[in-house]
Amino acid sequence: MSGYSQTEPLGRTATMEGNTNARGNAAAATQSHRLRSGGLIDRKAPLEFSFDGKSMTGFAGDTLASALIANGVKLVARSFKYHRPRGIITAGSEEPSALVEMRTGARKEPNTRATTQELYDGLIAQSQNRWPSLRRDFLSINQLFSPIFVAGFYYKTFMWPAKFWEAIYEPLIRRAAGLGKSAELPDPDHYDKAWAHCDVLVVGAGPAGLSAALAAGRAGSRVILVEEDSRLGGRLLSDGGEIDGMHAEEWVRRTTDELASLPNVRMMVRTALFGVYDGGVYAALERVNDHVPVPGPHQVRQRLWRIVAKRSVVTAGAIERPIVFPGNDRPGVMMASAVRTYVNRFAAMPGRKVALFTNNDDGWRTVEAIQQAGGDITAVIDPRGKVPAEYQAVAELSDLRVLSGGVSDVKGGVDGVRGVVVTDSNGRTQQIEADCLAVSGGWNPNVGLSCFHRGKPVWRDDIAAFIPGEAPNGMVMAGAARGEFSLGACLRDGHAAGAAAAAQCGASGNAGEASEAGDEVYAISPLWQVKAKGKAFVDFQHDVTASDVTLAQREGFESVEHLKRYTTLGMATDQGKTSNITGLAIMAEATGRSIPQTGTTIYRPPYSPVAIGALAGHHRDENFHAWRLTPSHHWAAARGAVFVDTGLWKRAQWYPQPGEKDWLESVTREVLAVRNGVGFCDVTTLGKVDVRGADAGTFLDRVYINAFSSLAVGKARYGLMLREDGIVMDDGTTSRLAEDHYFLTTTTAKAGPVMAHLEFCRQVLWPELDVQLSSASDQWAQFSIAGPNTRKLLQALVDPSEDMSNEGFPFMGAREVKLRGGVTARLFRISFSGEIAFEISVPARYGAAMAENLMIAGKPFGVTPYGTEALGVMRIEKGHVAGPELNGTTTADDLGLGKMMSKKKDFIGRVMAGREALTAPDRQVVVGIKPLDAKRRLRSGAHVVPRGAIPGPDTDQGYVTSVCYSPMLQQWIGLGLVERGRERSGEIVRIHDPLRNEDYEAEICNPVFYDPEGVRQRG
Amino acid sequence: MRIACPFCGERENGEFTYLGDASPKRPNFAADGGESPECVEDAFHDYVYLRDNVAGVMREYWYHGGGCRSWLIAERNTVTHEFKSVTAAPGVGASRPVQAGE
Amino acid sequence: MKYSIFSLAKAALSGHKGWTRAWRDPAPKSHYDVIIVGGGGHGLATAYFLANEYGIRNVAVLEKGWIGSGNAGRNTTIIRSNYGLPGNTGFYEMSMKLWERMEQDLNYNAMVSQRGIINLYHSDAQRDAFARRGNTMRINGIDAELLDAVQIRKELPFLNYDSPRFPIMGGLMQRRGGTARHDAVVWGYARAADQRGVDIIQNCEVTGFVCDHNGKITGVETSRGKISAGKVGMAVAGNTSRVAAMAGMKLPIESHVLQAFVSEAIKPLIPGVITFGAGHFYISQSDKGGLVFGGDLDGYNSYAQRGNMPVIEDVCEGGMAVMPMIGRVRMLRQWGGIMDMSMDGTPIIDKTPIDGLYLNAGWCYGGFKATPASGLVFAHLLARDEPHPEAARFRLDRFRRGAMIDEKGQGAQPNLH
Amino acid sequence: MADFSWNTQSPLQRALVAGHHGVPALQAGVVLTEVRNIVLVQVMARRGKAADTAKAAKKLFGIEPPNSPKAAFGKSATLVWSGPDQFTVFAPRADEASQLDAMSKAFAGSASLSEQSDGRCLIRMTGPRARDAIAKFSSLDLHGDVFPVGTAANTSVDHTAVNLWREADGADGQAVYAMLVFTSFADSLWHTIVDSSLEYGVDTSSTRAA
Repeated sequence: MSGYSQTEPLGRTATMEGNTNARGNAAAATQSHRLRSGGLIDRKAPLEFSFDGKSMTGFAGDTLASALIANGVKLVARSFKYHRPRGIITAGSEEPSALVEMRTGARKEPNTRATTQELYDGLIAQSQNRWPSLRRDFLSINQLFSPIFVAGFYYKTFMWPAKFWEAIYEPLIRRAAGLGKSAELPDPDHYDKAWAHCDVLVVGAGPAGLSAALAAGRAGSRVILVEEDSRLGGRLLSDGGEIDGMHAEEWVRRTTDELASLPNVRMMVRTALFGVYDGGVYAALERVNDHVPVPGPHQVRQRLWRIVAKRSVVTAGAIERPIVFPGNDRPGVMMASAVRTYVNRFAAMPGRKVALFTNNDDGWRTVEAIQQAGGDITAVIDPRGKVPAEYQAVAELSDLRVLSGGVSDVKGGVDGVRGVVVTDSNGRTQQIEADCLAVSGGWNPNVGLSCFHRGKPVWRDDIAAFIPGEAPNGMVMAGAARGEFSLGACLRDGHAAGAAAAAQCGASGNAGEASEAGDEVYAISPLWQVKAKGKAFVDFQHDVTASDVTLAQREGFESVEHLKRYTTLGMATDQGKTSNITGLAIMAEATGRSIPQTGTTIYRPPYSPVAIGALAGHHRDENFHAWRLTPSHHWAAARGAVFVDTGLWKRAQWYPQPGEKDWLESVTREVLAVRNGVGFCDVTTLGKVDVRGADAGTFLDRVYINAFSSLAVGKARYGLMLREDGIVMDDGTTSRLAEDHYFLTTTTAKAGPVMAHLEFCRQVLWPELDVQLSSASDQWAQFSIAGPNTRKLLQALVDPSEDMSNEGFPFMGAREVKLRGGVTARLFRISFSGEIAFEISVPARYGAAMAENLMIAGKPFGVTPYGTEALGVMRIEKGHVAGPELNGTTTADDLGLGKMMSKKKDFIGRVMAGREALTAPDRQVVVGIKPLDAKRRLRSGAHVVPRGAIPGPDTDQGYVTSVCYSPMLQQWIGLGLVERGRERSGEIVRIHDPLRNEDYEAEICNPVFYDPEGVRQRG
Repeated sequence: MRIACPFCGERENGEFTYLGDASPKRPNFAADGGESPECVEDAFHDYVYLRDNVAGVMREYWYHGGGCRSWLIAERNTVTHEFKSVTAAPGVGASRPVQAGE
Repeated sequence: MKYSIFSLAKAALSGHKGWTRAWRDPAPKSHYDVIIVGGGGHGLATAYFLANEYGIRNVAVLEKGWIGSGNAGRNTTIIRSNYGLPGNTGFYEMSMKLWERMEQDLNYNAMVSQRGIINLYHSDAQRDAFARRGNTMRINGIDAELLDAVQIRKELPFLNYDSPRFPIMGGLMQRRGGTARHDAVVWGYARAADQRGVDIIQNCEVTGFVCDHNGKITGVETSRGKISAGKVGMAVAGNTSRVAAMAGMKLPIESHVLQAFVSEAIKPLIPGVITFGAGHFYISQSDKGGLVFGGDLDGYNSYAQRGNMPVIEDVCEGGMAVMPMIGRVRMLRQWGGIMDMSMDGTPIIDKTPIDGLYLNAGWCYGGFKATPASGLVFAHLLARDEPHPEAARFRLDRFRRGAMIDEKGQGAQPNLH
Repeated sequence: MADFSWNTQSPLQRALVAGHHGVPALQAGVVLTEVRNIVLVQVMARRGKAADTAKAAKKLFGIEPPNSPKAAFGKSATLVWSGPDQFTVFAPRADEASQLDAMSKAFAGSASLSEQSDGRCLIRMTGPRARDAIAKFSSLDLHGDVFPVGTAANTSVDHTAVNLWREADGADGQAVYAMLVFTSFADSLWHTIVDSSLEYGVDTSSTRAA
């Protein structure tokens, strides 16, 4: 807002009819309240739309609200609690009342403000929170109970009988509450997110914002100007005025043209800044395609912007505030500035007889606006009792009826205002005929964005409003947003702030001079409330009345935050933009404190609500998270592999063959193929780290519990890492490829965290060591080849010069080998399956070829590709621990690996691992578990209790961690963590699984079920 | 939040991961090993678990894992989220520190 | 005045002029038997139980701002007892049982609503972990069901079952879980404690502790003067380290920011609480109609009570992944709370090494659901000088002994819990 | 036994469908190219050997390796900063073994080498709307004043690390950006990049490094 005088009318004489072209004539037929001329609408572009099923027309440039007003519609909504009939109150994003359901089907969108929704051809909107219809709403019966439905009433009742809450009371309350209905289908539209960077971010393109952007742009800094409206100009679009001797409209055009000509300035309309984050990060929502029926191909509906700015100038204007009086919520009671917006910008006349209730000079501008548009202003009620000097002439000329006192009631119903009752200071009342009441209680600078980092606004008595206090780093407020209300002041203030911000960013160009305009007086005499009988609303959407505020005070909810929470004041979709200050002023009066003593509630982002879809952007469905593919992925997919998400990886789980009836059959086949012949599995997902440098061995000694400096070149060793708190972090095999080069592997899940940990050790803990780390995870395609025929397969694959005998390549050997056809691979003789096994690595480009060549080389031996399930089966058969056992609470000893812990050296976690509770004899340790009934399926997550014991907290001794059907044992087996488990081998225990209604007996056994002597892998 | 990596410049905090207070120093096992096991355990207990958790400026570890993979030591105000400084951990890159364990 | 539909109807006849303060506004006395520092849910519940269960009525609750201004008034209101480790299981179930009778105990409708909580799983490993947890619950007499995707689809047809990423395979359901109206819990305990003689003193910040020559704490210095006390209990989660520092204590706690979000009010869409573990997202719908949702910690130490964009986006991405119908629902407000993150993700309720000073802390992001039980066991500790049996494992020395209670298995890394 | 054939496969084998995608346009807003046949080696100076490493690089490539986030363009290779005291050597693949051998010899004793030719996928992005598209997945400020030719950055896209640098402008005067992405993420990030470009129209193809 800017409270300058309107020296030049928009130049219209008005009757509410008439139009020119053919479709326009038909269009105009519904537009009973459309002015004949003027406004920033395109009368050559009529648009059809429907509201509650009724077809109407408007024009391009309209909002849904302005089109409804032009069509004479007053009733547009029902309130939250009492289901009171409600109309349009404002013309902007602060609208508390005129919320509608937009669109239909999967695109249905609740609670859209009619005041910001641009009209488009074919727009469909519905009223909400009413049944069966807006005019006849069943729950308006709530108004009868309103004596009981006061603030916080629900805390005092609905308590007996206790069972009734969930069964009866709450469902009723839930159904009655809420506003619009959301779609229950996936949102079909796309969203994305983007980053932008600038020196100076200007928020709001009214006179102050345009001046700021121009000054900063001329000075040469990188500027982004964001404006939530579809047009630049702010209040100039509604209130006109004269700047630098020209019409405001002309000034806006010239300024916009100059800004557009500057390559360092970017203007973004339909873009609402909603959040201020640390370090100069701002968040804004661009409504890219909300003004069309459906976004075009490859277009998004909305885009989330993260704007990084060195400085910001917030010129977000001010919000006109209502006055609290009985009936102030009747459809047709409207903010005075909104009346001017509808008349001047949209050429829509909100009423045929307009009364004005104002406590300040600015409200008087409405008189001129109505009169110049040819409307009828029936009376002005100004509690100050006299006409401001500036408007004296207007009042006299038009023989204006001016009343002192205040509005004590508004007559009317679903059809809106019928009359206004005015009570003067002597208690005399009179009724004025009116179908629209314009109200101005003064202006609140839009301080919200300045308060998002807990800056507290500061009270200014002369304008009876809060202005910004300490703004977030790098932000300044300018113009009406900081209480500078005159047009001249807005232009100067914006210019100065823009120029200063540019200079702080190092721009040295000439910012030019500020534009000039008049400095009209803004006199106000605060009036928050007219005390009279009847429901007087503070928060329109949440139906919070003045008496709710005083009730809260009587009950001790005096803190503004308690007031807010107890009454729900300011918690509606407008976040109290039109109600908070008024509510706290009433509380201040009730408690005898001043308004600044009473204080404001915390301002919270977003400034205006943001669609969740926009905050998610591109990241949904398959794009929820990035995915990772192994080099043999497409090869496996072509063979029909079933994939599973493992972290970000897609891994082949098993390879079903025709005729197999379920996964178990496939997995069993794969296991048997390995155990009886040979198979291979893509294990590229393991983390791989090149550890190099003169001190690489010392380094690994310190991060692993066992020694690695003593490992010979050409050998591999299983290693276990602890966290510093003594708990196992990760395991894997690490090989020494050269004196100063180790190749370390991690589990798939921990690859990232282990790398960060190793870098921490290198860079922070032991900077004296000469160690270099690099991730080699993606460089190598790695396959595990296992089974008694592994060596035969490899002999077919490797160059004949390579010695693949047990002596030439012994267990735990690791070295480079040449493959037939010229490729060099790394070969590691390590086994997870318990068979003779090797892991082979080739550069990733050969990964797919490797899979194919393994098939060729292994064909004579029945080679079978296997997936992660078969891998898991074989590791359980061998009692190897994995993720379910390395669960972040187990020690090395719990896993049966305690003997690996070196006593000769310090290593991460050594000291803390020795604490009493971590070395207690009754800890749960890894055991094997075998159901007594060989046909019984064992399930992970089942608990272990002693045989014959009643399951309870005291008898719960552990649980099953991993299970599989063992094709070798031909029964289900599992690993478990069981109290004192190693001492209990052979004991029969009870497996208790109440979740799945299972209870049976099993034997605790050695976790190495298959080939416990380890003969096969060494053969 | 923006973090000024001393190598990469100012970056979005999504590129970094946070470890915590940079003040506790890992006890030197060999040196402290001369004392009783309880003393060593006490020293490690304090190192692993106890935190000043100041409301104000704190020295803390950040890892630029989504960037240059440097471990950084930042001074940041935990009340305002303002960074006072960001410097490299002693062993970043190839520089040789004056003293081990600093 | 007793609250009921009858008193409400009667009051309506006189225009509700007859209601009095829900709790008094007393000036602080010079001495109390027990002073509770912190007027959040836990502090007020402690005072209530001290007066109601242990007969100690000369009690003051000191609050630096307005009661409920900390995490009690900024959480996502979930109640549940679906824990898996000894120590937690019994404690949270005791809390759940106290929730179930809260309205009748307090004569205040805190809208305890047991609409159920479900933790979705997306892999065999997650299912197994939930099975273990659910069985622990059942063994401890707590309700739990392991549902498969078909069963969940019947109850929550709107979830994204066919997602190409992390498809829903099932979930662990606790039907007795749900939500409660957080502010009402604060006000209900305040009113009930006040009725039993407890002084609730707002705008009274503790600025220091008073000790005798033996080092025993004998009172507190406050912004409203010195107040002496037989015992002082701290219930200031979020700010525990700051207050403990006044007594010279260093604790295994870090303060972190957790953000939370609420959407515009819409007609009923979601029946209970849904947790999407693979995507850092959980959601419920308030009685007023707002979708209340959240996700992970921002990850850095913070007392700022606000967070940053990466987590906001991460949470909404999780939401859209599991529930793509909420794309057009708008986020209305976001805020942050200060989480008292302990080093194992589990609370600490214990005497401190300082005589006369008692600690109730380390609630991480799970303090709300614990409110009644926390009050009861802390009152027990203050009254009897020994831990309540259900809180016997929440000792401060567990880190020294290696007896951590680490549900997530993340170790001494608070931002991962 | 016969030798095996070792066909190589790009990580974009499936994702890259050469041609025009998205909004039909005479001139594509974005031009995306996968650059194949590359040699990539990460060079990490040994403790206290940063100067020696730089000297060795100068000797081998004729250019100083960058010691800040920059890319240095030499005749035989581009040296891209990839962290303090480390850089990535990018060269067209000719005789790979001898290229690697030459580096091993040159840096012996001064730096550790880690071969990454298969660990990363190189994607080149240009066109009048390239910056707009990149802004959807990268938080970097690529404004010409702050990111001129020769600037490099290690950054994150979709929570994964990417090395990005600006090459010499194209013949059409448009900025050209090179991105090294992890091989396993390439399929995913390619989709992200293409999706970000569809509204501008995008031409995709692959080429051999030259």
